[in-house]
Amino acid sequence: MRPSAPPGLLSTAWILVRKDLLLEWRSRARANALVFFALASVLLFSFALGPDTTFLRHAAGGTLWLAILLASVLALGESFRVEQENAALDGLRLAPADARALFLAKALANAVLLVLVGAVILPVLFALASVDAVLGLGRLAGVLVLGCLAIAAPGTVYAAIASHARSRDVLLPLLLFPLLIPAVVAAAKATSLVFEGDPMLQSGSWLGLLGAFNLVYWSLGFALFPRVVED
Amino acid sequence: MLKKALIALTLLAIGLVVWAAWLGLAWAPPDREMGDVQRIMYVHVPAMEMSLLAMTLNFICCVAYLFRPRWSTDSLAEAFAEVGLFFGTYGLVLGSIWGKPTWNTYWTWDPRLTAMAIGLVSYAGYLALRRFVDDAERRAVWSAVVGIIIAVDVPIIYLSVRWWRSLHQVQSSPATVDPAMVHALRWNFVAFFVVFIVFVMARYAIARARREQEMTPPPLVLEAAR
Amino acid sequence: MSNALELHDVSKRYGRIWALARLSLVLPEGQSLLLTGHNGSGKTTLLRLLATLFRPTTGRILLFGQDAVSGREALRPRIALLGHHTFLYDDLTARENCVLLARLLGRPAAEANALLERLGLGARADEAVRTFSAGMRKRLAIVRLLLKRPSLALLDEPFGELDPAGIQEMEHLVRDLSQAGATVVLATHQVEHGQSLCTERLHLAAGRAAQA
Amino acid sequence: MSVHLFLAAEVGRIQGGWSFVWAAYGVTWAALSLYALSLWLRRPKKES
Repeated sequence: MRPSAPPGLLSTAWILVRKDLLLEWRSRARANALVFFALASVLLFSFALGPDTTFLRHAAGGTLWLAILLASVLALGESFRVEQENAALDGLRLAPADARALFLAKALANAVLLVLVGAVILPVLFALASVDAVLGLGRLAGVLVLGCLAIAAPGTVYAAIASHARSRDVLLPLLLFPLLIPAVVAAAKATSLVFEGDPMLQSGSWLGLLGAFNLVYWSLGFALFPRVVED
Repeated sequence: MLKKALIALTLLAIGLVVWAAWLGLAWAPPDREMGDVQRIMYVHVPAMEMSLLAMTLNFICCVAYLFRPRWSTDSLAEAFAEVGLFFGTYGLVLGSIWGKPTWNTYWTWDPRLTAMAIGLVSYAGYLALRRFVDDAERRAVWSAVVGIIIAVDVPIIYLSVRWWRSLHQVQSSPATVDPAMVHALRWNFVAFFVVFIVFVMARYAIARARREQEMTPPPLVLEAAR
Repeated sequence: MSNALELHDVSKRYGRIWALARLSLVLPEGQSLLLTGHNGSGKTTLLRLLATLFRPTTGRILLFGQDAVSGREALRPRIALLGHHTFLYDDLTARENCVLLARLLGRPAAEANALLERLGLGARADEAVRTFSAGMRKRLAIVRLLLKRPSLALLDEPFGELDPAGIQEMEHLVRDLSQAGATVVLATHQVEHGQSLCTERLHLAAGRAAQA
Repeated sequence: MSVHLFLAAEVGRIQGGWSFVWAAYGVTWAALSLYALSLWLRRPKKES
């Protein structure tokens, strides 16, 4: 009576990623709002940090990643609010879908959204801070993707926890920001080097730190996320 | 019985702290370069070490809870987190007080101090999470998860801050330490360790009492059992 | 022929409240249990425990001979819960919700489409669930339940939000499930509908077994 | 021990050291007693 063969971990994750991306597409009004929020943050930082373009050029890396960080808090919170409607997350657990696949799918979908936000901000930043990708767009794209992945992994675990706690809008950033400092420092430094050239070849160490951060928190999230959703 | 042990330890702690303070303030010699200002070390260093010790023990309790859930482990994790936050916070204040005369500024982005400061904000988040989750069992599991995530992050923060800082000033290390100073420092370490134990025991009792009060089964159920 | 479900001295506590207190129960496979009791008597908690949504505070639950906590990964494909929550994504269409579940179960999408037609949702299958009425959402939840072909069907107040025609269909559905050999646990405070459908009965009061 | 004192030259000694030292020890003792007080106030009332 049971001819079906349920999909394995990775194919389940792939099914769920497509579901999450479809959900983001369907609610793209929210994604658009997120992008404009990030743009507003970039403008805010540029005005706050003063009109001196040489300083702005130096601070461009930091500006980009602060904007993405602020946007990530909204994106992560939103990604689990959707799951709480009609207890959809419980529905997935009972489908059954392996909680680790749930983590991979949700973290990847959030990372994709953040990369899109970053991609939209960058041209504006090029104009505002009069910077250019000296080390090439490829390196810049690499830093953007690695940085967004580094935010999405622990962010997804924290968003799942915060979504069930009281005053979640305070709790998520309070937990996430201190944790992400190494990732944001590394991403901002690597981005600045792309903008201003890397005479002393430091970007290798920053990208290494960013990669190590990703490795640690994707594996830690993969191992701990089931404990968060499975009661 | 526990109450008597706590009182005895408290008295011991007070005696040791006073004795160690005397060692640090009067008995130990002043530092050749920094002079008497260096005496702040005798309270700053133990505070930092107690904070690091507390964070490590919190991490161990969090991991232990995930393998074998027990209320004692959960309450112990909570106690270590708060005591660690306490020692780290005033330890940082001492660090910046010490920084003023030696580096002429209250804050120098010294990798150890900065990593500790970020770690403390993380543990403040950990304690906030424990207050914002009502269900005791969920709170225990989730704070264990968060405790592990934070503890893994502290060394990474230290590394990234040191690289980030190395782009500016060279890191300053304290002058060679006189054996008498080491003696005074060791006694201060012992004194603050006893204080640490007293605080953890007291805070653990508070956490256990809250758990008991939160979870005592109504008598209705117990009658049915007989 | 192991029992479909066995409860050994099961209790579930939320903070200070015992939602379920020392409940023991055995239900052979293929039987159907009518679960009655006022609101807050523990009906929903019991169903969610049987659905392996969370673990009991004390005691053990055996489903088809397996422990409900340690064996939940293996048990979940065989269990379906029709609860207060519909498990649906409002932003997705009815078809997308059902096809998603079909894929997670390794079933062909056609099966989901066929069930949508059968439950009279074919016409609006490509509209977002957000636009659906409560009754239609219940039908969609029934499609999800049938898609799993459950061995254990847990129905929490299935007659709620349904018009008389819908209630008849629901009774028809429960009979179909029983005939297909599934074990059914039906929780309701509308006893008159459930009576004729179920072979056994359990009345709950304040989380404990009691006389009706 | 005494040889060390002989070598201690005034050069390089930071002036006004003691004000910072007392500040630091003051902060330490204040913090310890305040936290001890808060633990006492939050202690479990009835000894179970």
